[in-house]
Amino acid sequence: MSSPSTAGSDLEFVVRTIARTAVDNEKQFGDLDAVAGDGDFGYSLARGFEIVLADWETFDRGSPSDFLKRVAMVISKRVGGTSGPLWGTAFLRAAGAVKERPDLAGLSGQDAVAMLRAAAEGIKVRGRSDLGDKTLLDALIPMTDAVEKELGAGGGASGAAVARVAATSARAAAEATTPMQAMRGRQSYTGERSIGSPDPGAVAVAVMAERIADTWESRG
Amino acid sequence: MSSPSTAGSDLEFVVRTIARTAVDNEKQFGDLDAVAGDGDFGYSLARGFEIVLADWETFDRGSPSDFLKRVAMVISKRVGGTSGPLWGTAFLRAAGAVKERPDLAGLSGQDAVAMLRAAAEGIKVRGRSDLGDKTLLDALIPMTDAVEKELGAGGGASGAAVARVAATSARAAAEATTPMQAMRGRQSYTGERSIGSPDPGAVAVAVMAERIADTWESRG
Amino acid sequence: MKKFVNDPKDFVAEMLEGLALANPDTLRYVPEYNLIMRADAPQENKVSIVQGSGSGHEPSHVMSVGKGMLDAACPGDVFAAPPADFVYETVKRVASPKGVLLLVNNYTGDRMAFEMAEELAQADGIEARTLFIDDDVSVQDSTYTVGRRGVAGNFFVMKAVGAAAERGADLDEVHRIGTKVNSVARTMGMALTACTPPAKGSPLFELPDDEVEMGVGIHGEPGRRREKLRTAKEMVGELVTAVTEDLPFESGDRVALMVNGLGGTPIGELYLVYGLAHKQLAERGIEVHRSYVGEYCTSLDMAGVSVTLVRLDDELVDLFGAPAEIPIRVF
Amino acid sequence: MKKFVNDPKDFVAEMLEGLALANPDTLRYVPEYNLIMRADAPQENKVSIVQGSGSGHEPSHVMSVGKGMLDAACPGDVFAAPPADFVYETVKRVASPKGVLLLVNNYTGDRMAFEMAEELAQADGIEARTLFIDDDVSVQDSTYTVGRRGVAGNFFVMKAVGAAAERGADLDEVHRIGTKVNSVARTMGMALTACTPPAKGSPLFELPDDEVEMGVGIHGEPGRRREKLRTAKEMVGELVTAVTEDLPFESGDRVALMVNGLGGTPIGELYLVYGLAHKQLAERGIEVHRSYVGEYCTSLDMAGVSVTLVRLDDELVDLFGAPAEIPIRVF
Ligand SMILES: Nc1ncnc2c1ncn2[C@@H]1O[C@H](COP(=O)(O)OP(=O)(O)O)[C@@H](O)[C@H]1O
Ligand SMILES: Nc1ncnc2c1ncn2[C@@H]1O[C@H](COP(=O)(O)OP(=O)(O)O)[C@@H](O)[C@H]1O
Ligand SMILES: [Mg+2]
Ligand SMILES: [Mg+2]
Ligand SMILES: [Mg+2]
Ligand SMILES: [Mg+2]
Repeated sequence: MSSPSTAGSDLEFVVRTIARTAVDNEKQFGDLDAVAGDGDFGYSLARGFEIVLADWETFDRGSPSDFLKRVAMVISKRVGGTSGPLWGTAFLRAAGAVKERPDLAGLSGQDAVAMLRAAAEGIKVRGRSDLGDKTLLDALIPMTDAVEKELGAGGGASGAAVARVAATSARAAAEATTPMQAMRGRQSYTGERSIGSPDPGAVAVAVMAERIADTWESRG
Repeated sequence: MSSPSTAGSDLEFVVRTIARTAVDNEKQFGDLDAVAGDGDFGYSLARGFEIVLADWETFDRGSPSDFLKRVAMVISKRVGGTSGPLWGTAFLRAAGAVKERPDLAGLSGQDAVAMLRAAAEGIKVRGRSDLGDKTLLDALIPMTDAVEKELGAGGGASGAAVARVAATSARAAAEATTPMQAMRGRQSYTGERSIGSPDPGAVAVAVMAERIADTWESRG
Repeated sequence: MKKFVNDPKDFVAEMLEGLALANPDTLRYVPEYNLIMRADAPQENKVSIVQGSGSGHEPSHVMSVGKGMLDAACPGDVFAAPPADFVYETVKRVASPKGVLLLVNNYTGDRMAFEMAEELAQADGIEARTLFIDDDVSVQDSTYTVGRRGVAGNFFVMKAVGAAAERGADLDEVHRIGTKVNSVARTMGMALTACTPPAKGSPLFELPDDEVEMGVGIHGEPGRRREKLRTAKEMVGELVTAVTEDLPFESGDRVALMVNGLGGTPIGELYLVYGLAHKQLAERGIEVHRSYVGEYCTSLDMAGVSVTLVRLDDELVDLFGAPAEIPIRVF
Repeated sequence: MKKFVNDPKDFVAEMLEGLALANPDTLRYVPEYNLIMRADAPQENKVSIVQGSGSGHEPSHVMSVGKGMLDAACPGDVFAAPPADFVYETVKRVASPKGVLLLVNNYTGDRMAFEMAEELAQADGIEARTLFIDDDVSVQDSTYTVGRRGVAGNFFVMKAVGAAAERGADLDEVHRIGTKVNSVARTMGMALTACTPPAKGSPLFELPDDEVEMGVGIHGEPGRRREKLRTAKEMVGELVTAVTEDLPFESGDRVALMVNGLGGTPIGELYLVYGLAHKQLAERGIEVHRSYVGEYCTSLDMAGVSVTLVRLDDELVDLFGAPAEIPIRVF
């Protein structure tokens, strides 16, 4: 995968890092899904986000909303499984949350929280799911809460510090899905057997957040 | 398998021992056939000879020929694979070799040789095969030669001694099939890969001859 | 992994290409959207029938496209629902003035993709309606809130709605028939071995040499429980009991009985299983009126079977007996 | 061993019982002689066609009994020719005034059983004639003196003689057609895994995880050689090359192409293989006129495929296209 070298906004950095993480962790994410699911989670995500990376330079960057919509469209159109509709919806709703913002580089911490909240709401509606069902929501929502709290603490938290808080909280939340019983998605068919391993979607959120935090300082 | 307890002639003892050996060695014979064949040799023989044992008491014993014909018929009718026609033919030809003899108990060593020779000829014709093709003929014929020689040596060799000679020669001959390449039967399709393991049919002849020798003194 | 495969990413595309090459007169393959359709679809005076789902269940659904069955199938990757956009493109291509019926096995990913596609198609003025199939009795409704899975029973839905559509029934009528078939179809499956998805390259789960997965899903999802391997008679008895007691099927019922191989079980064993199931049903006073033995809805190379019962009435007997022409044939 | 089986000794009988229960109107099962026959055989004005062989190759031959194909099949135990007596009893039951054609794959046991049965039947005044099938190119005539093996090509012989007999051809004519099909049919197979006979309970041979048996026999007999597992394209290329260069098939030839699964390979992979073979033939200028993808002659649960080519002329195109009705169907 050719890695786009243009320096860009924090938004582009975050999206590109999510995409790269999905592509690089295809096997790990797939193996997690094979424990109680059907093993295709890594494959599905990787196939979609590798197109995001391949088409990266061509995306409309007229506004944050247009940019996120393009990402959402690639994912909705090209990713199957449960993840295609869910992640596509998440990006689409995130786009909606910042549709008033004119400039890719002009997003605030509050905008980030708004995008994450919107994404989570979209996933809930599309997946008929909620916190506690053992899905990626169980990482996404606690992470968003932690980010909001960190920003609200005042003192102008640095981007790096916020990213680190996101990573730490997402990881803890993903690990906390281990004792849960899946109530949605293919894992839920296994009933009690889904207990004892973390939710693949939640782990993916944590791994992505960690990579964002780890590479924040070196972003383009 | 209920073992018929009636005391009988040497002929009945030999046939019954062959049958019991076939039934008792189903697995061993099958495993030998699995090396370069298709693994069913033990199964085929056992299915036929277990009917021989089951129907044992009902067989016509009017003459050695009638008795052997009944055995031949059970085998031809009920045994498939290559072994059914070959072993059925062998018993049928053996019957023909003693058709002048009136009495089951009245057979001589020479009669035994004649029966074995006739059996081998029948197999050759039916199987379009000969000595050296790596088949049961490679045990049967050398064994018959050795028995004939022992009888010809004069001095009225005892039945036990003849049986032992048969066993020893059959075993040596069966082992000598190991370096041969099969030219007939399913093994022959493997070409050079049939080299290095003994022919299952030849081993079966040896195991049967050994059991006859081992139990000769305790026969009914 | 021991499979006939080149690059695993091309597995589905190469399978579809082979299917198209083998059926040049009757099928059309549209590589951009992974879709297989009848060469003569859509037809003005016939409701079009579409089914999609993950790949790996062949002959469901791509090999069930043809006169009297599906007008199109849009498979996703192995065990992954197709992208909504692929479903939408499929619907557009077979859109008939009489409407389009979308058959969907009840899995989250498939539901979402088809619901999104249905909305998009309706926005274009295409009369599209979705029907969910959920015949698998192994997972209990009450315990898990996503509902039951759709498995081999989908064959009977396809066959009945395909036959009705061919005779000119309208969308309401075709939908009614499909709903009815689903309501009287029940299935349970079991695995002797796990399947190996090409992209994963190793078995999806570990099953010890002396254990079976009773109630397995067609994506290798765990079932009711692990059990010891037993005689065919005992294992088939468990499947038959689970299926009959669910609807329930009762003495005097006439049924279609399907013994479906999951991919790695040879047809000889399937007929053995069929004989056992047939006799066990007869003992319950249930009369097998139509029989189906073979592979209908598989799980890649998994060794195992599922047993499906459909309660028949005169309408269904007539529809199931209608002619159909699809790629799966021996001559 | 993971199989659907009760007592392995009953495996064949229980399979046949299931087959008969699933086809009550068209088939008759005679347990004493392991035989499956058309319910309406023999017919006065039709040559009867019989094929027998070991079991474990289903749908060959018991599931190929029906209008336009076989009048009867007499299977032996798994991988063992039937007893001569069973063949004889079968011939007697379907003896028609127009004669009986016996189809036999070229194996020692089968040859002997059928030759004995032919003699016995002729002694009864039944006009019986035997035809040996030997389409497998993997074993070279020159090296081994028992001749080539009969494998999946037997399907085409059955189909052509079945169609000709149905049209009223006499025994000479039916025999001529069968001989001709055999003379233009060539097959080679390969195994990814070994098969497990129920009575043996363990795999017939050991095949390491990264090796395949190229040229395998349908009883698990070793083939040309062990090779490393490669891409589907390369392995199919080797099969296609071996088969085409044997007859040889040449540029301009019209052929029927069969991709036959050996029992454990799912239909999705078979279509992938079909696509590769079809394209490789096209590169050689060989035109595929009829295609066959599925299971026709298996080896229990062995994962693997065979590729069969038959050179067509107008007579064969016509016969292969004739209708037939046998138990293997999906509806
Ligand atoms: N209904 C749902 N709502 C939210 N998230 C879900 C839902 N179903 C599944 N997921 C998430 O998707 C992940 C599995 O994705 P994937 O493997 O693509 O789906 P599939 O079950 O179709 O194979 C789960 O780990 C979970 O985080
Ligand atoms: N043509 C033949 N002539 C003589 N003996 C033969 C011939 N073919 C096979 N045999 C013998 O039969 C044995 C194999 O018997 P069996 O397993 O029943 O046959 P199949 O090859 O049909 O499975 C061989 O070990 C060999 O001793
Ligand atoms: Mg999954
Ligand atoms: Mg054998
Ligand atoms: Mg999936
Ligand atoms: Mg055999």
